[in-house]
Amino acid sequence: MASSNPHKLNAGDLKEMARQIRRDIIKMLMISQSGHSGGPLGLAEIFSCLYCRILNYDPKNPTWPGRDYFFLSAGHLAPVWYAALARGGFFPVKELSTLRQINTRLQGHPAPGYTHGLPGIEIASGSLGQGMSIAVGTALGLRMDKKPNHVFVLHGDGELDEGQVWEGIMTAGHYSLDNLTAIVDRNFCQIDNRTDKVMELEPLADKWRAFRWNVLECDGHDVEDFLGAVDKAKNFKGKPTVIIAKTFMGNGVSFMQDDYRWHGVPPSIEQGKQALSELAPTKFGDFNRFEWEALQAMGAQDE
Amino acid sequence: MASSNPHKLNAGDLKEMARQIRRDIIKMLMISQSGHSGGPLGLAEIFSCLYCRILNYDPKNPTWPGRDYFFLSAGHLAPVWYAALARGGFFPVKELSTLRQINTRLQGHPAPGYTHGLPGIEIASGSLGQGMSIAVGTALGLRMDKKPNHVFVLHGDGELDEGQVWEGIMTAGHYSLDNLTAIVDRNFCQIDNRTDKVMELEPLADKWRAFRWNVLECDGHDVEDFLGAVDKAKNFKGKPTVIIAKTFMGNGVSFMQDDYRWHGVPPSIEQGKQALSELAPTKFGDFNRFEWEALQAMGAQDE
Amino acid sequence: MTMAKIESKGEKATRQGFADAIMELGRENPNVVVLGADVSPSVKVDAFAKTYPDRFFSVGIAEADMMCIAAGLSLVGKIPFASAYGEFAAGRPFDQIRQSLAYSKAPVKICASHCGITVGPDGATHQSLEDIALMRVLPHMTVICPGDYLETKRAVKASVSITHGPVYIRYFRDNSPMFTDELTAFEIGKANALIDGNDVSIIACGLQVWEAIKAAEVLHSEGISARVINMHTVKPLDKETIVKAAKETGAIVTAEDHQIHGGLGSAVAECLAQAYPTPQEFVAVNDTFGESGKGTELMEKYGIDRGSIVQAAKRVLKRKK
Amino acid sequence: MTMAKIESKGEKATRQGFADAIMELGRENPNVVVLGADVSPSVKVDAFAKTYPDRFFSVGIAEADMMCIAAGLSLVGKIPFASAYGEFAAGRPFDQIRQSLAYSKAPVKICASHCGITVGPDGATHQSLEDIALMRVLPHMTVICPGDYLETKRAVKASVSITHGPVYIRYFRDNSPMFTDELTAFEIGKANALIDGNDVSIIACGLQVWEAIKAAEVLHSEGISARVINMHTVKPLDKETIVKAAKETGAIVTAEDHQIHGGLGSAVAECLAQAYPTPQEFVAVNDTFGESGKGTELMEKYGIDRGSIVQAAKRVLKRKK
Ligand SMILES: Cc1ncc(C[n+]2csc(CCOP(=O)(O)OP(=O)(O)O)c2C)c(N)n1
Ligand SMILES: Cc1ncc(C[n+]2csc(CCOP(=O)(O)OP(=O)(O)O)c2C)c(N)n1
Ligand SMILES: [Mg+2]
Ligand SMILES: [Mg+2]
Repeated sequence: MASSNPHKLNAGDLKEMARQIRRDIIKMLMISQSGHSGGPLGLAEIFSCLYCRILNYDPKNPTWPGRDYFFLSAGHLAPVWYAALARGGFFPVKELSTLRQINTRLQGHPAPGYTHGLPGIEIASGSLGQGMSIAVGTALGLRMDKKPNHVFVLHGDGELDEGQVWEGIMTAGHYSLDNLTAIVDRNFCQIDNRTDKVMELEPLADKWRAFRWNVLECDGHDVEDFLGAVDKAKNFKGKPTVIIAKTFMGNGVSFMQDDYRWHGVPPSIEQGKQALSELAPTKFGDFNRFEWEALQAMGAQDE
Repeated sequence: MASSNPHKLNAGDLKEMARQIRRDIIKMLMISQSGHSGGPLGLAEIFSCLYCRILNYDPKNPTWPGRDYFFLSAGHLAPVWYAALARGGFFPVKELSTLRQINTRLQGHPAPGYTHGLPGIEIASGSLGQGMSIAVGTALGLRMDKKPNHVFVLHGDGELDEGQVWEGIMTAGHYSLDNLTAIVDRNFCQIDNRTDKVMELEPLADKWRAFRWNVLECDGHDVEDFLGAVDKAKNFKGKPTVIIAKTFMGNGVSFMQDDYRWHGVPPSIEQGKQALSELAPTKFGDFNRFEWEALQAMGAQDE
Repeated sequence: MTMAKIESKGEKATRQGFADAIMELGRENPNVVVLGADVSPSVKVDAFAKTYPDRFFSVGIAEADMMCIAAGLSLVGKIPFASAYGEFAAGRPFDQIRQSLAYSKAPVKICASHCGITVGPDGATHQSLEDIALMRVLPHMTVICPGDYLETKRAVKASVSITHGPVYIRYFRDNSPMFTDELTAFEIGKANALIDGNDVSIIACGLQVWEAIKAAEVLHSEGISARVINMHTVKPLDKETIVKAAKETGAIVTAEDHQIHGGLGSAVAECLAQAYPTPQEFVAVNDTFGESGKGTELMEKYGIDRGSIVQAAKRVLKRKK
Repeated sequence: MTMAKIESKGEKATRQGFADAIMELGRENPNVVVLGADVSPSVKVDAFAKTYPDRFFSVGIAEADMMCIAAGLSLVGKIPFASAYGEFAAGRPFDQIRQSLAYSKAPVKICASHCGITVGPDGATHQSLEDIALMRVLPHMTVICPGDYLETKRAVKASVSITHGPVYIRYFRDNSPMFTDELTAFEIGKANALIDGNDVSIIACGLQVWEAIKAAEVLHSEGISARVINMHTVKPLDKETIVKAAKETGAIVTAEDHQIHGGLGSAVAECLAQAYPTPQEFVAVNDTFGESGKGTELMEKYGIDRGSIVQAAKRVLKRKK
């Protein structure tokens, strides 16, 4: 199989897919009643682009050696990844309804298929700050073998408080790893408050530059802008590139938008219904397996 | 007791004291035949200035609440600290001959008096990368109590590879801790090689600036230059200041100068004698307790 | 055969006991400071942060930094409480705790919420199952794992009196039965025999104390007299109470929300091997990582619930000489 | 009563065994890569770095980074050996090892040199006395602490065959007697009874194996028949050999250069408490930090030398029923 993405959606479809991913996230969390809403919703466009246009992979053969490597360093963002993996074809979309339930594969934080997790996931995350170093290792290994595969790693902005991230960033800069692209979800929110209240990160671009990276900034909700940035990143030689993607936590749902209090809370059934009414259905279609029974059951409990 | 340094040597005497500290280091290591030569020798001027001019302390009352706080984050640099503490009056100079021996207080890496270490040492170090965070805690506590004491922390340059240092640096910047001054021993050497070979740190000043610090650079072997930098640092308001002090590893000893292979090796008896011959005796006088017997003993073993 | 029945006075989370304790301490002692690593609402330091903003330090998501900042604060007379989830309170900053807190004898309180597999849906990465082992192996460290809301509150308050080194206090996310009251004895380092018995002794800490109480009731109804010991302090270990139980009952079950290796069961086995070798069964997670699920589901699946304790007691009775 | 005498065939450092093993592995397998965190000459990866510069990665002084880089390399088919001093190989990056290596089943070899109090003059911060406890509590982890130069070399070479998770190999700085040869059995997870005996069993790992051999000679000369077991693999633990020793000798001494809590002694106590409770004495550092001094001086002062083993054997014999 030649290097390619199995979906290659156009910009319009990527936007629609982003909306579908948002619907999937809301439904997953309505059912699980546990997990993170805010960060995942803000990443719908980025994951739509990654899994339906950018990344090379074969969902039927998740360990295909020609694949690009994607690492989600901020493991709590799992819901958006699971939705994208399901939409990408790694597992049945209906399995999204099992999030965080016992004896299932959609762990609260991502686990790889060879533990008890999912195909398409290379390694565990959840404890923040480890993904950059892992990506560096993989990028070094690929370069050693003169392989063309590209490596991506996605970080939360709050996650950049962790010192290990800067160790990894420094190492990537030292080794001039231009087969590595980092994406920062710059939503200015973390658990306790906005990032400048918890731990100021600015001037963020200067930090990466001083660690020997090429820095790009983009609007993380603008599909074309993000695609363009990734294109530039992949073609930049001699340094690793970071794309600082401006996003809004909870994007797409009016009452969650840009509010750090939605970092780790699922919508109630009522809130979920409200959110879904704000996100029009798409041609890709909702998942419908255990869903309505589950909602019904919980709706009853709620009252 | 009013805020002051108990010695207040002038520039000429500080230089002579630096030479004495170098002699002390060589003798300590000749006796112990274990420990770090290179880094400590490169810091003789800085420690002479700190303990004989800059820091406020009372050697007879090491926990005097009015003292400045000094943290040696890179604990392997202990020999230069021990020499300076002894010369500062915290313990008898002759005790320097006990370095790294069992049942003594001059531990291989610094331990505070309330464990089995020395007066004048606030907290243990040796595992690299922890001192900045400790200094931040102390600076926060002092500021909370509106105390004027200043906090100093000294790092090796290689030590800056550790991510925790950047956590601490970020926190100090976030809290605008202008009662904190960091000193980086920029000798471009660490154990395995020169810093650019092991892990490139440049552009180092940009890194600190991007982490919201005021950055000064100075010649770490020029007493006036260093004193001037510390003066500026203490008077700078609104940000913590880092002084990046350019030094040479092994400075003062021709065959050690600027050679990373001297990071962690003591001089042999022969090499020690050669080093002492390059460092003229000073008016402050050598320590002479167990010394010559020990040298004799080892010289005999050596042959 | 009769047995004093221990009742639950309702449910409350042990982490709330921590939250209420630091509020009281904050009122009583101006030197009390709290550090948060961006999990303030979960670990319940938000009330303290709001009430005493000058004594709350946000350090971002940087647990290593936090532990050493706490040590630095202790050097100028502050009494720091460093809060995080168990794995990020013990495992992530282990070397920092070792050097800057334990070896340096810094009187920092490490307040570890969300411990054990019972933290539930977050899954294995967030289920701290190794922290007792990590912390009790450090010299100068005190390790406490209280059994309910009030005991957690009292442990946190009592920890202030320990000034010769750090204290690690381990507690849990979910609500759990309250079975102690102000009259229940509580002294760091002194175990509590909650139920007397002479066939077998169940030594438990944390949420497993209540499971042990319930297991003892079941055993009692089947004619087995089980002693229940609340070993809220794992270090220093109350060896006297353990040896007495071994001598008087001749069979031991330990129960904890922790890996089978290195935890409370291991501490008891070390003690008895040296003092009075006794058959012991371990109720603990059997050398495996956890997974997502509800706390109660996981307690059952991973064999650390009351039913598992009952089974273990029966097994150890068969081995008793 | 006679006893097979075990001779030392000269002295060599266990870390040299590691160094020689990776050189051979480097020759045999192009996927073998080595990571160094700026202690290359001490931990002896410098020869590998010089011979195979494309397969050596300097990560700077960043042990957390190193462990995860190693995991990342393993994802593309490399066989990474991550080298550091014990404390910085196990304690500093504990959470990283837990999530990215153990939970993720990454086949990374953690090569920990300079372990134990015997590292000597560097003092307490560099004396890794907790690493066995930390590593053996992790699921999916293999923990090996070989007894001499050759056994270290064989352990490192054999570790390549373990592909279902990480391996932690613990060894030492100083020269120590070589008492195994190519004919000595060596299999990961299978203990070696080096000397037969029926009064007491000494179960040791690392440098304490030789101390145990010497102690057995002293005991033998006093009419006490001591079995010596080289427990080079602490996890998975060879329970069969331990239980057999307990049943046949009725008294156990464990010996290790590690804290008394959580290490080999603790693993043996856990095993016997569940299988065959037996009097046991622990030769280990007694819940204290070390200090500077020569390795041999510290072994004596902190009670982990042959004399301490002899004393422990006599103590446990008194407790034997
Ligand atoms: C090492 C570690 N410390 C703490 C946590 C708890 N935690 C999970 S998400 C999070 C905040 C992350 O902020 P950010 O990366 O900005 O993600 P966002 O809130 O934007 O989704 C924290 C502190 C963790 N998972 N790992
Ligand atoms: C956490 C940790 N990792 C590794 C070491 C071993 N080590 C001691 S000094 C040193 C090099 C430090 O380099 P630098 O800070 O530049 O000091 P210099 O060589 O200039 O004296 C290393 C790697 C350590 N002490 N602590
Ligand atoms: Mg964020
Ligand atoms: Mg240096």
